[in-house]
Amino acid sequence: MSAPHALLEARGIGKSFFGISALEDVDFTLQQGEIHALLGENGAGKSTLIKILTGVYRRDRGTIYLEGNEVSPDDVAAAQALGIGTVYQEVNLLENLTVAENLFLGRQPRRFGMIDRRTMRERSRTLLERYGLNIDVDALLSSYSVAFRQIIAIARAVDLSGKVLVLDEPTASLDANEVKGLFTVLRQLREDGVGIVIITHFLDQVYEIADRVTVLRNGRLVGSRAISELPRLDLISMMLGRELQHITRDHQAEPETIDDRGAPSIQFQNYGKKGSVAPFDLDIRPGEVVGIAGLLGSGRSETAFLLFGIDRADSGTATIDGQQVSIASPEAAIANRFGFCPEERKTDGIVGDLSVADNIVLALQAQRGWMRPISSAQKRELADSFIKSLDIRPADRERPIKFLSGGNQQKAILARWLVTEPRLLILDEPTRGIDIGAHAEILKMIERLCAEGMSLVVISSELEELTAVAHRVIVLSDRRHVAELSGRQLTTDGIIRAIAGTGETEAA
Amino acid sequence: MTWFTRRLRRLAPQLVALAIILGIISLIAPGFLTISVQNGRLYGSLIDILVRAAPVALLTVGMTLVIATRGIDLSIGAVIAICGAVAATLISDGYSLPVVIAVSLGVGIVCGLWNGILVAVLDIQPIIATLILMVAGRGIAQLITEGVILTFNDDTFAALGSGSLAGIPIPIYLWVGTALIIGLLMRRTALGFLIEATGINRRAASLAGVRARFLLFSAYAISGLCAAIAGMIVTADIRGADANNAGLWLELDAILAVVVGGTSLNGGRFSITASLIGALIIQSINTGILVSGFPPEFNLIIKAGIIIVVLTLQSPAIMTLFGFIKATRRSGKLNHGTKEATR
Amino acid sequence: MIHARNLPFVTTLAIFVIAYGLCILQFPNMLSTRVIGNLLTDNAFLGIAAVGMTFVILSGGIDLSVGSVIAFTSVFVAVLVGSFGVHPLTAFLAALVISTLFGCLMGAMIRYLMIPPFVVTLAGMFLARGAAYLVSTQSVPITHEFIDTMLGFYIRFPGGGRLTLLAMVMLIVFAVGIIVASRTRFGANVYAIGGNIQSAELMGVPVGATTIRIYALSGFLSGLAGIVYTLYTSSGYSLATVGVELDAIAAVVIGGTLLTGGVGLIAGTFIGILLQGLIQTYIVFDGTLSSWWTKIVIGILLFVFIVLQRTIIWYSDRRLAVRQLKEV
Amino acid sequence: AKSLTVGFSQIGSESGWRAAETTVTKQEAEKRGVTLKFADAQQKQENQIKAIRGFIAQGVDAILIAPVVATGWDAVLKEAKEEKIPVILLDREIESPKDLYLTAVTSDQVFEGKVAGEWLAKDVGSKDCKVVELQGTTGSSPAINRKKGFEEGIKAASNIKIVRSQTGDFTRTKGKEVMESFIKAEGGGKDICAVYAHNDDMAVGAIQAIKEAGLKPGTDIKIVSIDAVPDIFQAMAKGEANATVELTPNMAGPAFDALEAYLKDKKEPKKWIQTESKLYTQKDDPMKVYEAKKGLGY
Ligand SMILES: Nc1ncnc2c1ncn2[C@@H]1O[C@H](COP(=O)(O)OP(=O)(O)OP(=O)(O)O)[C@@H](O)[C@H]1O
Ligand SMILES: Nc1ncnc2c1ncn2[C@@H]1O[C@H](COP(=O)(O)OP(=O)(O)OP(=O)(O)O)[C@@H](O)[C@H]1O
Ligand SMILES: [Mg+2]
Ligand SMILES: [Mg+2]
Repeated sequence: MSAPHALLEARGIGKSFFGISALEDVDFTLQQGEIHALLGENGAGKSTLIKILTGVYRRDRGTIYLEGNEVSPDDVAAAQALGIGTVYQEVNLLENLTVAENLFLGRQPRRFGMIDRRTMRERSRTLLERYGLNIDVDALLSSYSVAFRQIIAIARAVDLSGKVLVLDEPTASLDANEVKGLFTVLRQLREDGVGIVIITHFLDQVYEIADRVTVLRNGRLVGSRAISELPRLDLISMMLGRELQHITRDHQAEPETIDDRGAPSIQFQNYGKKGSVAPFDLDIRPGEVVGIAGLLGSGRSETAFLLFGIDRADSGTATIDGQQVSIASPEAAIANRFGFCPEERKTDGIVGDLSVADNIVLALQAQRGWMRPISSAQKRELADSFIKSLDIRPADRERPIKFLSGGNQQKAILARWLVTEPRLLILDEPTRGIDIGAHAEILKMIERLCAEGMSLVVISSELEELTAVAHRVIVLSDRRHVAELSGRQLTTDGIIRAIAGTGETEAA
Repeated sequence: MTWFTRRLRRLAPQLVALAIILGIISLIAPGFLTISVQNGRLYGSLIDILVRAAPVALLTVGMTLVIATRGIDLSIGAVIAICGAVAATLISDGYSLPVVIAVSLGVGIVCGLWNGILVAVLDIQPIIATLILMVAGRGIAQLITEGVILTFNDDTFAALGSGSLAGIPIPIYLWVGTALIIGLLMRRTALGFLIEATGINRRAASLAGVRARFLLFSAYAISGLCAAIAGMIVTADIRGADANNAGLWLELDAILAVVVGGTSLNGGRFSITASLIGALIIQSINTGILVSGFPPEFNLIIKAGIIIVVLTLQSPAIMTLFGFIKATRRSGKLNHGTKEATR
Repeated sequence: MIHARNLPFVTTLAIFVIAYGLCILQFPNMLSTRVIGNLLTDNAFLGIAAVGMTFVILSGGIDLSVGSVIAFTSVFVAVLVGSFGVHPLTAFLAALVISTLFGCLMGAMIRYLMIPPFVVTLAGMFLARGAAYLVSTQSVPITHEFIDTMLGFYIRFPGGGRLTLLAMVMLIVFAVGIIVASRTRFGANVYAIGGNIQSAELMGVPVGATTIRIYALSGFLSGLAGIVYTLYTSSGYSLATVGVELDAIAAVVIGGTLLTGGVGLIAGTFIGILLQGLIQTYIVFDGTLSSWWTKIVIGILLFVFIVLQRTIIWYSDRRLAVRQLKEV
Repeated sequence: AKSLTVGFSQIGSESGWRAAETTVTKQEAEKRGVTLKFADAQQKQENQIKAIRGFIAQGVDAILIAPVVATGWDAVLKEAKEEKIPVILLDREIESPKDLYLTAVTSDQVFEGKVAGEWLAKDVGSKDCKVVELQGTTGSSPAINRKKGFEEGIKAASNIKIVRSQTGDFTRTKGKEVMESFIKAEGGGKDICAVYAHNDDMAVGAIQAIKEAGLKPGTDIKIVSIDAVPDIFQAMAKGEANATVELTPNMAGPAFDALEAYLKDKKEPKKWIQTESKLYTQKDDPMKVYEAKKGLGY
């Protein structure tokens, strides 16, 4: 059923920022009733392309056709009017508004010219029910976690996209169940003839849902193929321009090694905070990777906040090398050589207007105190070495970090902590939004760091990732540590069972 | 060399604006640019600008830091009045000069710390936090002087305002010196960098271990300190503390100077030098209006007009256009190597 | 249950009621309808300007030109009516058109030249005051029977107080303001821009048009405040209302609106205005404060209100959070 | 009889003279056993109106107002009249129907300027004289009237010309700054023959500027100003200032006299009680005047 015209077609798109090219001569075609994955490494230009298609950026060159007619949306509102709904990579909703207001901003139902709050509320509820979300739509968005917000953003975009739906990394914060729910909705939309563009770094999901893929590399089009005729390895080499070496920890092979590492050096006993996380015990040995798994809102990030002193514990003790310590603030945590890569990169991580180099040395500088500045030569050296080892692109240390693509920002934040050579590094969703090449790099680096004696706490929604890197996984449910898995138990299934198991006991 | 060209590039818009304004004034008022030596002291309208700029320039230094933290300090005009009143009272009570200076500076710092507490600890928004001292501070100053202009006769203290050293008026030393010390403190230590980080994203900076509160405190304290020095200059200049009028609305001039200097009110990257050039621009406009001989009804409209033109030409929108042109030209140059760029 | 969003408003209201109660305990006369009527009439122009300011602040901006625009409008109207014999209504219309256009212009500079609102409106403040000087430096009285009729129109309360036309205009402006902010798409867009301008843009909010409209609205309301001020004093004076913008900002903030934008209520501003009026009335009733103690006391009370508000909100936020957790 | 309660709405405390007026008013009230309710308007008319309304609501026996501007008082004065509260204006007159207030105790600002002008005309005789003028705050009534009066005073003398006129906002700092630029603009000050300042504070500032430019105030450049605050007498004693026209801070004394007479036997006072505008020159033993004025809270 090929229509006379493609639904959305872009030809020869070109765009440069401050004289540096981000896209060059890119073609992109989306058919009606198709789910089209847009793939590429971090900084390949995916987000830029869709921002051009949806009127956020002005393109330098190229033409866009919607159903055969040339269009040129000047802003997002214009794109929305054309029937293009979008969720951008940095979930853009307004924390100061309620869920319902967010869902209907700019298209509120009206009666006699006034916004009809009641209808808005009801329609919001029905809208979210589709995603199995049963929340108070009159509560402020700020009271919901990233994952909830992502679903809300998707619901909004789906609802206002008559023809085209664009999702830039929609699944980054979602767990398996929610992804499943989302995909059901997407399939439904496909049936209805909507064209869907989806950007993701999860190849499993691509194979699960996409009909076609388009791959970008370094701002250029590599190719566009039907997914059915593209084996996984070919796809990866299309993206990376090379082959990928995969790593996985073989748990069966090394069940003893952890114990060899000796006594736990960092211990939290009966550590907790009322209203945040129930008291828990956690021992971490040098060189150990402790994973934390759980559903959304199970208190994983809150656990990290406690460990790093962002939230102050109101019960329990922390002990390092047998010495009791107080971790009442991030400074105290850093003084004990802890590091923390937060989940919300934009608000908690990057310092947007500062350069990549400044962002990389920030924690080190804070640790040294204001009286001992890092010399610019030293800064340059540190920044360059990490830009190289983490492959941060573009390799320009003076560029303000806000101009980097999401994945590259993530790497810079990681670098910020690695420069401080911490003994315990807490990573909250470290690979979110990171491309598969970098993903592998980061996992490899985690390995290496542990080998050098650093301990890690890794929070991740990707169970494969956890099983791949962690020696031990703690499972959270309802803000409580409910299980601990290691050795042979440590499999994706095991974790899922642990999460579900407690769910059943709760229900009973 | 590249450092120098980069600096020059950052300062170019302000320098050009200053030059144009001075040029225009000298067309209207001949003799404006002449500098002579009289009574062993440099003399001329340009010198006047440098001397008269002292209060605004000093305030600008502190204000730059406060704005870099994403704050604003409306209270400094009132702090000028308070510190002036304190200095005049102490001087007329016969305290020695070092004591007077030390106490006045101390009072300024305390005022700044008060603002710092409201902003950093109580988390009150800077405009409102400093509005409190702006309103109450003038009352406190009047309380000290009991509403009168408190005059004194102490030539050494008066020299802070109208004396000169090696032919150069002392206020110039004071503001240039203060700016230099604080500028070096910011850039030779990591204070400036950490303040910028805090101003851009306080939460992220805190999570990276930056002690945001301490930095906010220091920014507001320095602002209070600068206001104290300005207060002493203003008081010494007229040999009396005029609690009601000293520093009145000067905070607005200081804010304008910072913005004309190109520091964003949204916090972050700052340049004290650029702000100081901004202060000189503002003072040149003020002095220019005085020597031009227009009736006073026109003062405000001329000032507003010039400021709007300067701001428009420096606005991000116009500068991007500029920057864009520069960027393409530079990328052309890159092909030929970097020789030309350093010329 | 009190919605978290309305907490600052409820807090301010409670503080106002308690403060008024304390005043009455000390000066029973303060309960009279006269005082209440005065509170409304005397603050009418400030209230109207503060509604405009609330919209601006809700959008994350600020408008420092308010006081000067009021002064300009008053001189402009007074000169047109007093010296040129123009009918007051025509003069009002002309003044409103000018002040609205002035606001538009500032909005456009903010949006398209990307100069921060603080600076644009600061320049606007100088410009409007300078323009007022050009129109007339002297204070200009107006006498016109139409104006007398307008001023003669009031509703008398028992007890000698009166609800004047000026007070009614302010109440209407507040009512309309509340509806516009909470019930129109424009209002929703204002909150959206104040919450996060980039996100708002990515959600399809017409940021440019809205920004211009916000400042035009503030200009319009400043003009209206100027007209009310002209009626209030039956004259125009170019030195009038210096620093009124700061009073307006303080009222907005006391009313619980965040200067960072996106959070607040127009109704809160109303309470903020009343609270400020109450402080002044109290000081007049007390009648013993010297010039300087007046300033200090105003500062202290401002401080106390804000700290009280913050404490209450912080405390209830915590309780709310704990309660929510228990419910989960 | 029960003691009187009188409300006093003062403009603010912007100058030493104003502070002295407040002090003197409080002293006069105390002397007569009058309870004075004082309200400072911080330079704002709306605050004065609020204060007057507040006084009416409290039911005071009389109201004193030092009005910040001449216009805009009709409505609130009518309210006072309806409540039968007599109102007395201090220090400035207003443009309202005369029946709305009991009386006005003021100086004649135009006349003050005229006295200053006439003194200068007499003092320079037939010599050519270029005058620079330091105006008060643009738009304020003393600035307008004192300018007008001075121009009248020198009208007859065609040899006297105002060459520069700029506002010094009634403050010392601005007075000094403006004078500095006048000196630069007028050939290093040698061409200036006299300074006319709308108040003494600006004159004091101007004197300092002249001294710093290496000229002798009072001799090279004559100084004439208005208000007669203590500091100008010190300058006169040193020969650095030449003449000042007194504006007495005691407006309340005559006001209370008129009020008491009115309340006792309903005797309507004159509508305008004019205070004296006395000229002081260096011959008037400035140090003695200084000592006398020192304690008045200037
Ligand atoms: N506003 C901007 N200003 C300057 N450069 C930009 C801007 N936006 C993007 N870039 C640059 O354009 C390039 C493409 O970025 P883009 O965000 O499109 O990458 P991406 O493919 O979405 O990567 P990721 O998977 O990490 O999200 C990057 O090099 C980035 O640094
Ligand atoms: N059912 C719910 N209703 C409302 N709010 C919830 C619910 N569940 C969680 N939240 C909120 O979401 C936040 C999630 O907590 P936390 O960040 O610890 O979860 P997480 O396990 O780290 O999940 P995520 O993957 O989203 O980070 C909490 O602040 C909580 O207030
Ligand atoms: Mg992207
Ligand atoms: Mg989390």
